[in-house]
Amino acid sequence: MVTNARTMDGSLEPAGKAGTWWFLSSEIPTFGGLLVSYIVLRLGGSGWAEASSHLNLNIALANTFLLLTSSMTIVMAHAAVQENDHKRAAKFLALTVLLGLSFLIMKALEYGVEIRHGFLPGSGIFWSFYYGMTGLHALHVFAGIIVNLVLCIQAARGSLAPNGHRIELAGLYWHFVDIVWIFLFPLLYLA
Amino acid sequence: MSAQSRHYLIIWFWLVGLVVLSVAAAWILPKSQAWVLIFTVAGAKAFLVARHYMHLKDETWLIYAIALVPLAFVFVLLIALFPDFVYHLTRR
Amino acid sequence: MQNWFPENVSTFGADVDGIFWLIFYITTVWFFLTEGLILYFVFRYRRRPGCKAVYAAGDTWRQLAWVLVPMAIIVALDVLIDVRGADVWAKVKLQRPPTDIIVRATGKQFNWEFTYPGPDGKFGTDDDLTTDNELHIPVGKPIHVVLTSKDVIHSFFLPHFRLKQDAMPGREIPVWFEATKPGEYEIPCAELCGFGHSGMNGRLFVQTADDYGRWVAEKWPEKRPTDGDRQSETKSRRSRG
Amino acid sequence: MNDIAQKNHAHGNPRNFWRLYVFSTDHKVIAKQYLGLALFWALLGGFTAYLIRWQIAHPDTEAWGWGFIEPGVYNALVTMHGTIMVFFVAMPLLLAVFGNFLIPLMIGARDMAFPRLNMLSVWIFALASIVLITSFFVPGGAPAAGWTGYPPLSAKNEYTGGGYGVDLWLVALALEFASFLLGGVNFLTTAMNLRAPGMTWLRLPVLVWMQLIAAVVFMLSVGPIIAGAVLLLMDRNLGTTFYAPAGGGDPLLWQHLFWFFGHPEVYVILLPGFGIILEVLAVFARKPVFAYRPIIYASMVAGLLSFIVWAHHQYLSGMDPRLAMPFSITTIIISVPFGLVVLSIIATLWGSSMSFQTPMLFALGSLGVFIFGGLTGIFNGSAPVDIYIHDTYFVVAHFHYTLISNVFFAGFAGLYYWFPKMFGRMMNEALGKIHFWLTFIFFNAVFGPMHLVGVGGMMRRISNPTQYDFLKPVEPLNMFITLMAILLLVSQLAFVINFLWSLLAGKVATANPWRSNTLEWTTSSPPPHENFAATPVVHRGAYEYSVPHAQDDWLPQDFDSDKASKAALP
Repeated sequence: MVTNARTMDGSLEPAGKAGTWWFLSSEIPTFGGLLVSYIVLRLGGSGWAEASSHLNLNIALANTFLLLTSSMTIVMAHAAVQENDHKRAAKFLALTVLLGLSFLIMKALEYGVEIRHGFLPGSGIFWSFYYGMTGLHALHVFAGIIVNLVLCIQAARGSLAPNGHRIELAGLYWHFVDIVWIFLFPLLYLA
Repeated sequence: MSAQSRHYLIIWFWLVGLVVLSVAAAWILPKSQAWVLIFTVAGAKAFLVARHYMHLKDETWLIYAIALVPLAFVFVLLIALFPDFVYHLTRR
Repeated sequence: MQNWFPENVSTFGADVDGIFWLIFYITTVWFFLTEGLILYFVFRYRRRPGCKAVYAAGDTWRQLAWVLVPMAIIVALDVLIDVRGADVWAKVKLQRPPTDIIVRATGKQFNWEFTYPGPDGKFGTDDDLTTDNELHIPVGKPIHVVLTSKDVIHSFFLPHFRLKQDAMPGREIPVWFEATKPGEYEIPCAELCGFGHSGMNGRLFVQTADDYGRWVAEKWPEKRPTDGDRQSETKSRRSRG
Repeated sequence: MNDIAQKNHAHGNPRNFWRLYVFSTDHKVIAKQYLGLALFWALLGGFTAYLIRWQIAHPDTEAWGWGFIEPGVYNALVTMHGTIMVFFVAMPLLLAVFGNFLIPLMIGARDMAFPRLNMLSVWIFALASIVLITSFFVPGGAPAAGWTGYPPLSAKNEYTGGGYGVDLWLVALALEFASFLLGGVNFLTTAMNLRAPGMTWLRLPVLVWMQLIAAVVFMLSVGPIIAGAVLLLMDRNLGTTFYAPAGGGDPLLWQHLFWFFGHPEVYVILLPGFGIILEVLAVFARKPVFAYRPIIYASMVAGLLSFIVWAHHQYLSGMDPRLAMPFSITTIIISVPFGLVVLSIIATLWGSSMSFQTPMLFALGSLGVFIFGGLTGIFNGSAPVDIYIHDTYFVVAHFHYTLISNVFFAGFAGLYYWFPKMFGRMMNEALGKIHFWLTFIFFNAVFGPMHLVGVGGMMRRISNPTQYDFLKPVEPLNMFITLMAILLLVSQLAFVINFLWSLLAGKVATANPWRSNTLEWTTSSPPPHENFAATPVVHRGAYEYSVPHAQDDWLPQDFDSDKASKAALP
């Protein structure tokens, strides 16, 4: 009865964390279903590797780097807030937001390049999945950026709850989005 | 810089190193071996992020269950879809 | 209940119905057991002044046996149903007895297109014969039908043969059946396929060997190879109607 | 205790009308908002059912109150009937209404763990409702691709003849899922963190357990269909080819993604229904729930199994036939956990002392009906039998027996039972009994014969059976069913009248009119803004009825026997 003990102390900590994890537990099958569909159709189909070779690996590499780094910066923000240094937390959160934004910008550029080369969502099953998966992922990144931005402002204003618990929750979501990319990157660009 | 921050930084170096490794593998190794390596590396990266950045290492069994049970179901889905789409007896 | 089924005229229809009846008898027994028990309890244990309910929380094995033993029986019956069912499923869907009559059935909004390979037994040659909503087969011979679809998902349903299989665009799904009785039967579509779904209905003519032979002779008269094209055109024109 | 709820209610009970009834964070108000939406949708769903039945019995004649029903419109009606009843009636009623209202009350909490999130989910659901209603009025009309929305039919407008209908339908579903996803997060976190002292996991009322299991099953299964819906939207609007074989996709993919969610969804609806039945039976039979723990474990097993049975909806879909038997086995094995639950419910009745008020009648009716539906499920679960009865009215009859037993009957049992707690007034007993008997008789008269129609081979979703010779024998049955269906719908007036009348002029309810043990009855009816004057302390399980040597035949969960005995001493 681990959780039963928690019943007695009503601090937001366990509630927020449990809630976030439950939310993630429904996000896992969402992307899982997408990845599974991609994998089975690719293994059963043909011409995927050829299509994938038209992707721009360099942009994707840069994006991977950006997202991994943003994951690091947001845990740094969490570490900072645990040491009750909200100013530093705000700095790291701002960094995270910037990294996330540059990820989206790079992604937009990449889309632009592909569309100029005539690779549209309708240009075949690989491109359908490419735009579908990266698009859904980008939406998640966008949502995360907004959350982080709000927390960043709160931390800068010092209006964040002393335990700064929310930064950890935002971090959980942000890391999950990062993990999704960790699998999208090889599936789309390397394989 | 606190011990914790240093720890996070070390994990980050690992992650970056693994990215480089997988890209190198994709260039150097022959396809089949490269794939094995690439996805092992991806798994390792995901593990590092989940365990250290998402603090799974100091979570209770319940959080682990919440994170792992969905993965199990996704795996079931994967297995069940193989006969229909990979072996495709009837697909044109 | 038996007489609600359409008459069965296929070789494996009886097996399918057999499983239906097996399950019917098993479930009927359970139905009367459980519902009867409920009715009895409702009558027997209705509230009476001064008589208190029994405190039985089912927390001892002795009490739990009352639900666990039936569970064991249910498991056994499930196994029985699945084992018997597996054979029938294999017979209908997994094994196909060899045959020389193969027809392609293509679903499209909103009718069935049947294509015969013709005397050369090959599809895509000029002696193919395509008919709309009309399938002629001889009695007592296994028939292979290769199902596909031009647009949406349709379902090839032969109620009198206890056969059903969806026709998928992008897939070629083979099914087989063997008629035991000549006659004219229907081939409805069993999967929602658009506003014309209701009324998408083909005709299956099961003919005696001679009748079928006559039909074949009429569709494929001895032809000179040179003007095969014209022949096939006229054939397909004749087939409309 | 429950600082969370306190934090969120630091300002106490909001005074102004909007914060109190519209944008309220109070789980009780939110539950009532869901109830209103669900009842509205139920009326609409009932009307579609009437039109469908009319067209089947008297094809191409003017339906009273509508006119002629063109085939395209008929498909739209079938589609909307399924969508509405499953996603906009069953789920809000069984999960959102009873879950929101009862979980905090039953575990002794002041409110949900995330009251604002709770408000968000009800408003997302309202938005989903608006979007779905809009689809009736867009050019091309409501979606007509079936409630399962199989592509390619749903993927291209030239196939359905629809316009934006399917797009709006997909958006509405996505929003609805999002709403219940947030709801599930709330349920689970609330039960994990806000249980009153002494309320251990195994003292939770069965209904709470069922709600939690349903929430978990929903949250773990809904992901793939959300992804699938996004893909279908892209196929429709961005020209992608996920489900188009010409472009390398596959229509079968949607069916897998849909049913991977679709079957667990069935149990998401069933389990809370069982919870309601058990709560009501225990109270009116004055007996502890038989085999409380086994019931909970069996429900968990059923929830687990529900993730590996989905392909039994696809035996004939072109799926690899070798997959059929494995899925057939898992499907039929489900009869074991559910059989255990049902037998335990029956065992609860043994040696009891039953009084037959309306909630009890509906609970018993639900049990009786569900057994029939569960047994007919074995026919559908068996792959070979499914070859013949798949996509026939046998299936339709089966899932109406299972779902209506737990939505209609259990739902009504719950409404009649908790109405006093929700609105502070009793419902009319006589009208309630009339409502039950009419519903019970006409329900069986509608869906019992429907099995025969299915055995006769009548396909689902055909608008005109008279077009088929082999369906001639079932035509009289169809007419009979339609007549009974109309009577069934009309007899629901008894409930509507009773509900509205009791709401305004019903007998004022005491705190605990049914002499129940669970915590929601220890506070006033209706409960105050933060539910409990003082957080209750729990001393025992929820079903201590007719305890030997106890002077009364019930022991409320928060009743402190030691203190009481001390007080009894001179």
